Amino acid sequence: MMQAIFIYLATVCVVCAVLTVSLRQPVYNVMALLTMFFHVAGLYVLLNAEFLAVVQIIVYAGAILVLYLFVLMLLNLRSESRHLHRQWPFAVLILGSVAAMLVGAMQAGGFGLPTGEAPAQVIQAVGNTESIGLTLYTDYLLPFELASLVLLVAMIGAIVLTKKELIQDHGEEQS
Amino acid sequence: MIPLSSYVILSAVIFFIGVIGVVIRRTIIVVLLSIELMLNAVNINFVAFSHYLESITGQVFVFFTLTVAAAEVAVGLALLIAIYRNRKTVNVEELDVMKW
Amino acid sequence: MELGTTVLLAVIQIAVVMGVVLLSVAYMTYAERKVLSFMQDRLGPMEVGPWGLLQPIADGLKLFMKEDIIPSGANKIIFAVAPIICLIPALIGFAVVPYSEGFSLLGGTGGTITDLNVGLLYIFAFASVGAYGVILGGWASNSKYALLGGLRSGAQVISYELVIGLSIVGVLLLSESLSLRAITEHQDGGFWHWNLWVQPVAFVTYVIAAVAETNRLPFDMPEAESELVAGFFTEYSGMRFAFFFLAEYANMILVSCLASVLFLGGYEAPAEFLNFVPGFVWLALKTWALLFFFIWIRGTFPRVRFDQLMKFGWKVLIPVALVNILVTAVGVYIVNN
Amino acid sequence: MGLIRSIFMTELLMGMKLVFKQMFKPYCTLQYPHVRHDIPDGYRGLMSLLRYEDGSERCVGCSLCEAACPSNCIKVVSDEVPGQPLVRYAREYYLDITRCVFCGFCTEACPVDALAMTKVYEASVFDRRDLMFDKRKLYELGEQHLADGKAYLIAHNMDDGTLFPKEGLGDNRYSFPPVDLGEGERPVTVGLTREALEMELSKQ
Repeated sequence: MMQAIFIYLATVCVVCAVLTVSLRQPVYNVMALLTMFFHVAGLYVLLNAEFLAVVQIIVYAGAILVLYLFVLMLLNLRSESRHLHRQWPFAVLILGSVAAMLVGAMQAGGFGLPTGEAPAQVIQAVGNTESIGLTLYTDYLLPFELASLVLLVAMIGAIVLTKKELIQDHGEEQS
Repeated sequence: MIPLSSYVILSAVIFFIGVIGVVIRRTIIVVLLSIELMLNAVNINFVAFSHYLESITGQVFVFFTLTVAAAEVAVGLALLIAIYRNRKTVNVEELDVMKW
Repeated sequence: MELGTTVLLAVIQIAVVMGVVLLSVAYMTYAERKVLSFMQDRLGPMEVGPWGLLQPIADGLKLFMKEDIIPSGANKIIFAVAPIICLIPALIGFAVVPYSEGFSLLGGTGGTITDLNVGLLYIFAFASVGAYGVILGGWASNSKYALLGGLRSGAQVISYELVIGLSIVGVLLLSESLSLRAITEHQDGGFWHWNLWVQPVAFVTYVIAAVAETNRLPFDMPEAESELVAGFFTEYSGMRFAFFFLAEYANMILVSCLASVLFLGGYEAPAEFLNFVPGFVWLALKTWALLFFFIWIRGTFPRVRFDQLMKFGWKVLIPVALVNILVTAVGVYIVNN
Repeated sequence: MGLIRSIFMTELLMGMKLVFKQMFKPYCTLQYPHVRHDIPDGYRGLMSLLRYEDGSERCVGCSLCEAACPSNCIKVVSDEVPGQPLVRYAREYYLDITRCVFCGFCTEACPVDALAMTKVYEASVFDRRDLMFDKRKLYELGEQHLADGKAYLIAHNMDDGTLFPKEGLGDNRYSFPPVDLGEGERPVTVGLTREALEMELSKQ
């Protein structure tokens, strides 16, 4: 049962990933990625991470991809006659090396690592949300605050980059 | 029971597809989408290891990945709009001012 | 419990809940027309059935038998899919709304279709997906009005989802759970134990944001009739139009259900001596009271301008919700220690 | 004070209170096909042609209605009554309802009170050509709504109730409602400016 579900989710994920990079119409790319995000959320549920599954949908599907769609419609991008980069043969070389690196890393790694103190039973007893919260706000408090700083900087950056008047004012001062 | 290796292989495959997308596509927006793919592959790995190594840390790290993804998308799309405004194109090939 | 029994139980509950929800959606359209009419000294639909009671059925039949027009230049696939993307998230949220105290049924427990421990987030996750249907429908129609409506809706839904998310944090701090059943049980014990009295600011911000989130007057920017024809579903007709319509009303019922669970005690009776009335009656009463409130607002206020809408969301509601979180957190900390 | 008011949304609540009160006021809708308005006598509905009591046509084919019609929707074809060279009648009479503005000038213009407006306001048909009324149709309307036509003429002061005499034809043919010119000489007011008129009046 679990295996059948995993195989379904994994297949859809891979197919949608391929569609995301191969389809020509940008809106279709976004839709394929959206489908993939849902199935990744399904994988998280399989791995007993319901909270992350829901957050995945809220953040990725509900915020990030909507922004992509928004920009697509703002710029009114349509599919083009040629959608591959001019240098794609050169790219294949790089990709070959990346693939080799991945295979090598997986060969060398092995999976027999020591286990921690939070098996599935413990997490389920406390509740997924609560255990994440406890770890996040005690052990990882500083990274958490830094992450908020990253978001703040990104927000300011986005506003500065897109605000027309700011760019124009700057240009006038220099000229 | 699904072995950990299947998750890792799945994540590797998705990551690789993401890399392909970044390298071969012309439109910036699809390149950004491919970066999202790669980040998701990383997330799958985090959660899978968190489950099998019985440690919640992996799931906490997914949060930081999410944060980075959100920041990336905000700045990336802002750049995209700024580029489109100035150059009237979003093709990677045509943005060659910095090329030697 | 065996797998077969689990599935059977789930199917029965889904059938019943969906039936009730769809019937409520149908009669919500009727109630809206009637109540608005009474507010305007009119009578509303009177012709089909006694006092027009069969009007929703007639409307539905008419819409489903109409020609399905796909405009030329539209993106056929996305045009066809968008209404369904809009409808499904609106209906799927009802899976976690607890409609009654747990009762035994076929060897399992009923009362909710499924009681997720992240139930609240689950509803928000799917509510955020509903925006796709609107944006894609607007884009795929290949029409200026539809595109503008879709873009406005995208901006509006994203902004106000944030407000909804922030305004419920106070309730979560009080009940220490994301499960809707746990939140309801936390308000056990009658009228004065409802979250409404502890979190009045959160309730007000939630209701305002919910009105905006469901694209209702006075925040119905995406489909402002007088400026954008019908907004994102300008080009839609027949069955697909009906899907959008269903989705809008199902969303309204969902946010009202959620408000009654979060702030008005869900299926709990307002007083001890009223406990003999079954729980789903209380939930339905509270939900319909909120739905009446929605109609009331629609009958009273004129539409706001789009920039006023965004300004109100970002500069008033979000700061108020944040302050509410801060105050609640401090209060909870003081009480707990 | 204003801040407190906007925090508690007093104005909004006042508006909502008003709307809520309005809910319990009686409705003012008329369930139209089942219940109809009581239409006043002066109502200008579809136009009709009237007959004398003995059934002969009132219309003498003078075309004054055609001349008075602001939207040119009336067409009269006048002819002599065969064998009676002094009497004329309308051989054809057309009224284009699609262009009619229901002003009633034609009834005012008619010297023999042959035209009257009925209280019929449901003019919809399935075929547009049915809205081109001919003489037969107009007389039919007049017969069906004779009482309405009479009431219309009385309401518009074109008849003092003596229009449809019991005996004899044409007694009222060229008679108008009597005009009382009053006693003594009247100042000449036609063609004077306003100031001149006031001067004239102040002299008296």
